[in-house]
Amino acid sequence: MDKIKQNPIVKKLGFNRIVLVFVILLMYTLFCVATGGNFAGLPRILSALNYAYFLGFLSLGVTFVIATGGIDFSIGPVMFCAALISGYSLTSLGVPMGLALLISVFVGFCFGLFNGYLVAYWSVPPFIVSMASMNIAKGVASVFTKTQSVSWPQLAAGGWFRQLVKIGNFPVGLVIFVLVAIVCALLLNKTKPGRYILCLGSNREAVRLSGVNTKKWEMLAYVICGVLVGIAAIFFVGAYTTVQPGYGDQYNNEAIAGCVMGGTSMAGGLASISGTVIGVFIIALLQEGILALGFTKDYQLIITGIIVIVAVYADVVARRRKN
Amino acid sequence: MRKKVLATLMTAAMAATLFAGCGDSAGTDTASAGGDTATATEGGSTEAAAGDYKFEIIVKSYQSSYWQAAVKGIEQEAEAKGVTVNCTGPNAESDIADQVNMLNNAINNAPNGIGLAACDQDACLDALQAALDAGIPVVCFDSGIPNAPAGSVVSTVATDNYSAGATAAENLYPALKDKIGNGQVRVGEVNQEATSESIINRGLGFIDKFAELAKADGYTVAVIGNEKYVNDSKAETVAEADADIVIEVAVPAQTTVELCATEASAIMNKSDTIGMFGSNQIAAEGILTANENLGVLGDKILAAGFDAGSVIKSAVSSGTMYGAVTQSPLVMGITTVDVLCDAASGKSVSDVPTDGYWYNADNMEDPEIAPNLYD
Amino acid sequence: MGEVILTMNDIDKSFPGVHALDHVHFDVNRGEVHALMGENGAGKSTLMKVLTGIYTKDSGTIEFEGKEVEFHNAREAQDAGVVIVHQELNMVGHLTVAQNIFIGREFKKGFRIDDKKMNEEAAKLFKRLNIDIDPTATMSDLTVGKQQMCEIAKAISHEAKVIVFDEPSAALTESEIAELFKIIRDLREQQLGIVYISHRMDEIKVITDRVTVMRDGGYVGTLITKDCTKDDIINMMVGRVIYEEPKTKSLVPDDAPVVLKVEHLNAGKMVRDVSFELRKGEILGFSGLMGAGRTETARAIFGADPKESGDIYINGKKVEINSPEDAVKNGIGYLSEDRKRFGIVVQKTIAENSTLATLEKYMKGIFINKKKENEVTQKYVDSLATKTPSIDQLVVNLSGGNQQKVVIAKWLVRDSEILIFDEPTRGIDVGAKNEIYKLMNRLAAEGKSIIMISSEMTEILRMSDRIIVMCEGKVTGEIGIEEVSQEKIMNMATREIS
Amino acid sequence: MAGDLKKKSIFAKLGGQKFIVLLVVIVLFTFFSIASQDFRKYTTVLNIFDFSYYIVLMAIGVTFPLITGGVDLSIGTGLICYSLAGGYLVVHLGWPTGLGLLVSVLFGILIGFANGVLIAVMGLPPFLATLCTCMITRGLGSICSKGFGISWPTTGAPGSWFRSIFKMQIGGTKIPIGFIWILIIVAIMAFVLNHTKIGRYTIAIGSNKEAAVLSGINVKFYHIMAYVISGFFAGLASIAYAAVFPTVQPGTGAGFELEAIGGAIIGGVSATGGAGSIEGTLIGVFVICLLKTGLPFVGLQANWQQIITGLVLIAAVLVDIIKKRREAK
Repeated sequence: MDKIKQNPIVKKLGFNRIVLVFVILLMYTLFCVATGGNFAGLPRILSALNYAYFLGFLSLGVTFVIATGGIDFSIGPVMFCAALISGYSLTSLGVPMGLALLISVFVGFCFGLFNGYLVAYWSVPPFIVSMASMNIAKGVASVFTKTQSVSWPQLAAGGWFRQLVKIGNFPVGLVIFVLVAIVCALLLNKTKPGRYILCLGSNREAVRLSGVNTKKWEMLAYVICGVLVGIAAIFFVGAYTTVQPGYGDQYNNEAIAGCVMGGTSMAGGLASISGTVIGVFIIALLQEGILALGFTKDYQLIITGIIVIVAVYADVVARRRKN
Repeated sequence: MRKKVLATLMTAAMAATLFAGCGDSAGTDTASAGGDTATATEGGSTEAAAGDYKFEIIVKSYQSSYWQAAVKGIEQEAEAKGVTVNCTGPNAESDIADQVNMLNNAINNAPNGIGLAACDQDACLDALQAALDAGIPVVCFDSGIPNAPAGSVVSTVATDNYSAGATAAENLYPALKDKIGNGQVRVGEVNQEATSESIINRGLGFIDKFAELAKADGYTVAVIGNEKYVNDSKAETVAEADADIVIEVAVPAQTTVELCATEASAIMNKSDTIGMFGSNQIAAEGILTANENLGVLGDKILAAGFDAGSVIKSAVSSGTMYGAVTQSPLVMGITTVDVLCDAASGKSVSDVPTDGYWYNADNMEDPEIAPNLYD
Repeated sequence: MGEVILTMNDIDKSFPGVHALDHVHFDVNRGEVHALMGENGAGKSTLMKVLTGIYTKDSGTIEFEGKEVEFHNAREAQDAGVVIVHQELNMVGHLTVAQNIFIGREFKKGFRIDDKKMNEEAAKLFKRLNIDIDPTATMSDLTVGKQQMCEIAKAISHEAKVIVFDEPSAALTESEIAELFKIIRDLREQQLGIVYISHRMDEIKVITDRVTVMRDGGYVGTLITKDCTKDDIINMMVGRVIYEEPKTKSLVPDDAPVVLKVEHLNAGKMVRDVSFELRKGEILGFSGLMGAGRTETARAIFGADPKESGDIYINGKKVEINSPEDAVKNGIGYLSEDRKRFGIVVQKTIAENSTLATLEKYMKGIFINKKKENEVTQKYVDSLATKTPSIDQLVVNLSGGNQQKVVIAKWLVRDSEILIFDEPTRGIDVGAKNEIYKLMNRLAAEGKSIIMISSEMTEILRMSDRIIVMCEGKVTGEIGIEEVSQEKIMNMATREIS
Repeated sequence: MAGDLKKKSIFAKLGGQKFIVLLVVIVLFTFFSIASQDFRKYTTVLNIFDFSYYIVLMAIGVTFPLITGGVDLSIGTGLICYSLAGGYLVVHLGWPTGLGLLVSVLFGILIGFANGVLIAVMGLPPFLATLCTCMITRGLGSICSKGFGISWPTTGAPGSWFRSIFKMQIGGTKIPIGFIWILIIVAIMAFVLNHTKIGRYTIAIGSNKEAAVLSGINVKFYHIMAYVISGFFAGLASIAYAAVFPTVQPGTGAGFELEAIGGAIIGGVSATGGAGSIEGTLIGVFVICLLKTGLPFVGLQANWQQIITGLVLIAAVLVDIIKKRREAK
C-alpha cells in the first residue's frame, strides 16, 4: 500500500482522489448491474449532471468556508433566495435576462458579505450566523416574491440562460462547472487569498500575528462562497425551472457532504477542490442510482448521512495519528 | 493515511452492500414486485397485453391522507387490471427538484405510461418533452399542466379546482348570510402556499364566488392579505374601510400544519370574523388546530374545509366544521390507471374531470359521498 | 526520612520524532521533598505525566507502596493517592472555587450535589492552609496566583500519599511562596512523599531533601540537597552543552540610537503604565513571574491585543499600531511563547510559513511565484541551519527547535528590525537552545534589536544587555547586565504592589 | 480580597442576560397587546402556550449540548421522526397509545445516544455529526411511516388521552396545564444542571474539557449524557407536537431546531459553551414564540417573522460578544 502511495504519479494525483474516482466507477457499475443495464446511457448521466451542477457550485463555495475552519449552512436557502429574487425581477418586474443573472450572483454576494462580516469582524460563531441568515434568506425571498414560487422561462420563451446548462444534449454546464472548479483550484492553491484562507483555517492566530489582515481574508472566503451560491442558483433554475420560497435547507447537507467526502477537513486548513468535485459527482450519482433502483429519496438521505460520518471519522482518525 | 484510505474503501463497500441488500427487498412503495423488467426499450409496446403493462406513477407527496387514498385507488385498479405500477413521490410537496428527478428517472425506466401529479406546472416541462420524444404517454392527475408540450400529456384526470373552491363558497355563503350586513365582517382563507396551481385555483374560486354572491346581495367586498391572491382575484373589490365583507387571505411561510395554525388563529381571534375556508387538508387542519383553544367554530365562526381525512371528517360530523369539499382521490386513482391502460394500448383518450363534492354532517353517510371520505 | 513509597524504574517513552524519556529512574520516600530538575524539555513533566497515567509508558515499571501499578488515567492515580499539581492551570473557569476543588468527587445528598458542604469543606481547607480565598467566588475572577493556590489546595484535599508539584511557584509572589513552603513542610511532617519540580535553584536549596537531575529525557543522577552546591546541580543539568559565554557587560555601543520607545502603555489589568526604550543592536531581557504581564505587554505593542492608551515611537517617530498588520509594516516581528498556537501554521510547509508575512513580495501577477518563494526559503533554511529533508516538509514534522527557526525565518524574510522573542527556547531541546542563542547574538550584532521575554533566569542572565523586570502589570525595575544578580531580579519581580 | 468578589452588580444579581430577556418578553407582550385588541385574549395566551411546548422541550434538551460547546441539529427532524414512528405503531398497527409514546421517547434517546457516541467517542465535530443524524432521521421518519402523514387519535377518539396531558377542559374553560408541566420540568432540569453531577460536568466539559479530564471525570460518559438528554427531550417534544397538532407530516421538522437553539442562545446560553441556564432558555424561547404568534396580529405576513427571528438571534449573540469584549478590557 505504501509503495503505491510513494509512486510519483499517484502522489501527484493524490491517492485519495484516485480511490474516490474508483468509488465512482464502482458505483456506476453496480447501478448498471443492479438495474439490468438500464442505468447505462446518456439520459441518466444528463439527469445526474443536472443535480451535480447546482450542488457542485454550492459545494465549491462551502469548500472555501470550511477551509477557514468555519461552516455555512445557509447556502441552500440563500441559493433559493437568489433564484427567487432574480427570477421575480425577471418575470414580474421585467428585468432583462442578463441583468437577472447578475442579480442572482449579487444576492449571493450580499449574503456572503453579511455572513463573512459577522463571522470575521464580530466573531459570531459561524453556525449561529448560518442559522440567522438561513431565516433571513427565506424571509427576504418570500417578502420579495409575495410568497409565490417563481418559474424561470423555458428556452423557447426567451430563456436563453438554459443554454448555460445544455445545448441539445451537449452538457455545457459540465464545461462551465469544470472551468469554474479550475479557477477555484487556482484561487485556493496559487494565489494570495487562497494561501491566506488555508493558513488561517489551520491557525488563525499565527497568521494574524504574522501581520496578515485575517478578518479581511476570512470574510473573503464567505464572499466567494456567496458568489458561487449565486451561480448555483442559476444552474438550479436552469435544470429545475421553479423555486419556492421557504425552502432550500435540504441542499445544505448534501453540499457539505460532497465537500467533506472529497477530503476537505472540517477542522479547516486542508481543502481540495478536485476532491469536492469528485465528492459532488458521487452524491449526484448516488441520488440518480437510488431512484433508478426504485427507492425513495429517504434512503439517499440516510446513505449520504452515513457516508459523511465515515468520511469525517476517517479524517479525525488521520489527524489523531498525525498528532 | 492508510486508515483514511481504508475508510474510503469501507464507505464504498458499505454503499455497495446497502444497494445489494436493497436489491432483494421490494421497495416500500412498489405495489407489486418489480422483478420483471419491461422489455420495451423505446416507448410503450402497443401490442403488449394489459398484463404486461408497467406504469410509473409519481404523486406530489405522501404527506396527507388525500394521497394515501389516491395511491390506494391506483394500486387497487392495477391489481384488478393485472398491470404493474410503481408509485413514488417526493418527501414533501415543496421538493420540486426531487420530483423532476423522479420524473426523469421514470422516463428512463421506459414504462408504458406515466401518471403524474405535478408539484409545479413549469418545472416538469423539459421532462415532458423527453417523455414525448421517448413516446411515453403521460397522464396528469390531480393537477394539470397547462403549458405541456403538445401531445405529451394525453389526458388530465383532475377536479376543476376553481369550481371546487367555488362550491365551498356557494355552500358557506348562505349559512353566513344572516351575519352579514350589521357592520363589517371578516371571512378568512388559509392557503398552505401560493405556488401550486390546484391550491391557487381553489383559493381564487372561493374568493371570486363568495364576492359574486355577496355582490348579488348588494354587499361590497375587499380582499386583503397575501398579494398573490389579492392580485389574481377577479372579484370586484372596494377599499378595506368601505367594505361590508373583508376576505383575508393568509399563507404561511412553510407548508406545515403548525404555521397554518398560527396564521389561522390570528384571523380567527379577530372579533369580526364570521367564516373561514381552508383550501386543502393541511390548511383545514390548521384551522381546526387553532380552534382547539379558541373554541369559536360552529357557533361564532363557520368554517369550510377541503379534502377529508380522519381529523376533518370527525370535525364535520361533530359540527365543529360546517362542511368541506372532498374530491374523490380513490376514483381519481382508479381512473388514472384506466386511462393509462387505454393510452398504452393505443386507444385515444381525453381529459377526465373528476368531481368535487360538498359534504357536511347531514350527507356524510350518503352513498354518493361516503366512498370519497377517506381517512 | 521514611521508607520508599514510589519507585519508577527504567521508564521509556517515545513520541513521533522525540525520545522523550530514555530509561529514567526516579523514587520518592515518605516524608521527603524530592526535587526533579532539568532544563526545559529535559523530560520532567513527561515523566510525571507517565506516572499519573496521562501518558502511557512504552516500557519500565512503576511501584507504589510496594506493589507494581499502572494508572490508566488521572482518576485512577488520584484514587490510589498520587496527585499532581499541573504547571498549566487546569481550572473550570465557569465554576466556583469550591466546585473546582471538589470536581469529580462532589459531596452528595441523594442526587443533589451538596454545594453548602463543599463550600464549608473548602473554607476549612483554606483555613488549614492559611489561604484567603472565598470558596464561592467564580474561578475565572481570581488572579493567576490565587488560581494556582486553589490548584494546590485541590491536590492537598485528596487523600494523597504522593503529591507532585510541577513548577508551583512560577506564578506566586514572595509571600505566597512562603505560604506554599509552609504547606509543603506540613505535608512532609505528615509523612507524604512530595515531588517538587522547579527551575529556581534557591527554592531547591530551601525546601528539598534530595535532587534528581534529568537531561535530554535521560536520568543524570540524584544528590542529597544539603550535601551539594548549586554549581553541582547546574553542572549536571547543563552537562555537555557549552553555552554561549555569558555576557558580563552590554555589547551595545553607547551611541546606539533608540529604535523603539514605549510610553505609558496601558492594556487591561496586565499592562499598567509600561514605559521603556529599546536601542539598536540591543537584547533587552524581560523578566518576572508567570502572569506578570510581560507577554501581554509584548502583544499590546505588537497590536495583537487592543490597548487603551500609550504611545509607541519607532526611530523617534510616533506610530499608530492597532493590529499586527500595522506592527509588521513598522518592522516589528513577534515570536510567540506558544509556538504551536501563535507561531507556525503546523499543517503547512516550511516555504508557506516562511513567506507568510511577506507574501506580496513573492507574487507574479495574481499568482504566487513558487520559484522565488522556494529560493528565499532555501536561503534561510541554509543560513539558520534548519534541519529538514526539504522545504516542502510540513512544519508539524519538525522538532521544536527547527520550528522556532522557521518562525525566525519568517521575520527575517520580512526584514524586521525589531524582534520580540517571547520565551524563545520553551520546549526546545538543549542542543538546539544554544543554536537559538547564537542566532540571537548574531542578529543583535547585525543591528537588529531584540526584546527577549524569558522565565528562565539563566537565559536572562546570559543573553541580555539590559533587563526590565515586571510585576503585576507594572515595570518594577531596570538593571544593566553589569550589576545584575538573580536575587535582585527576584526582589523586583515579587515586589508587592499596594 | 475575598470580600471584593462578593460585590456583584445589581444587574448580575437579577440574573444578567436572563433579566434583560425577561424584560424583552414583557415589552413584546405589552406591545402586541396594545397594537392589537385581538391579541389581548385568553385564547391567544392559550395558543402561545400550545405552540411553545414542543419548542420549549427541545430547547431545554439542546441546552445541554450547547453548554458542552456543541450543538444538536438533529432534534427538529428527529422530533417528526419519533412522532411518526410512534404514531405509525398506534394508528396503523393498533398499539396502545401509551406504548406508542414510549417508543417515541425511546427512539429519541437512541438517536441522542448515537449522537453522543459519534461526538464524544469518535470525535466528530458536533454540528457535522448531528447534521448527519438530521438527514438520517429525516429519511427514517419517512420510511417508518411509509411516507404517509400520521394522524394520532383526535380529541375524543379512543386513545386520545395523551392530548389532555397538555390541555385540560374544566367546565367551559381550557386550562393550559402543559405550562405547569413545563415549569416543573424547568425546575427539575435547572436542578439537574446546577446541583447534580450530570449538570456540573456538562458545564465543566464546555468550560475546560482538559481540566475535566485531568480531574478524573469520565468525560466521555457525561459528554454522551448531554446528547442523550437532548434526544430524550426531543422525544418528549415529539409527544407535545403530536398532542397539539392533528397530523404529523414526514419531510418536515427542519427548522424546528433553529427555533429551539435560537431560544436557548437568546436566553443566555453561551454560543461557545460553558455557561447557560434552563430558566434563561425558557424565557428565550418565549421571545421567539411571542414573535411567531404576535407578528401576524400586527399585520405582518409570516415571512417577516423569519427575518425578525434571524435578526433577533444575531442581536442576542452580538450583545453577548460586546459584553465580553468590554469585560476583557
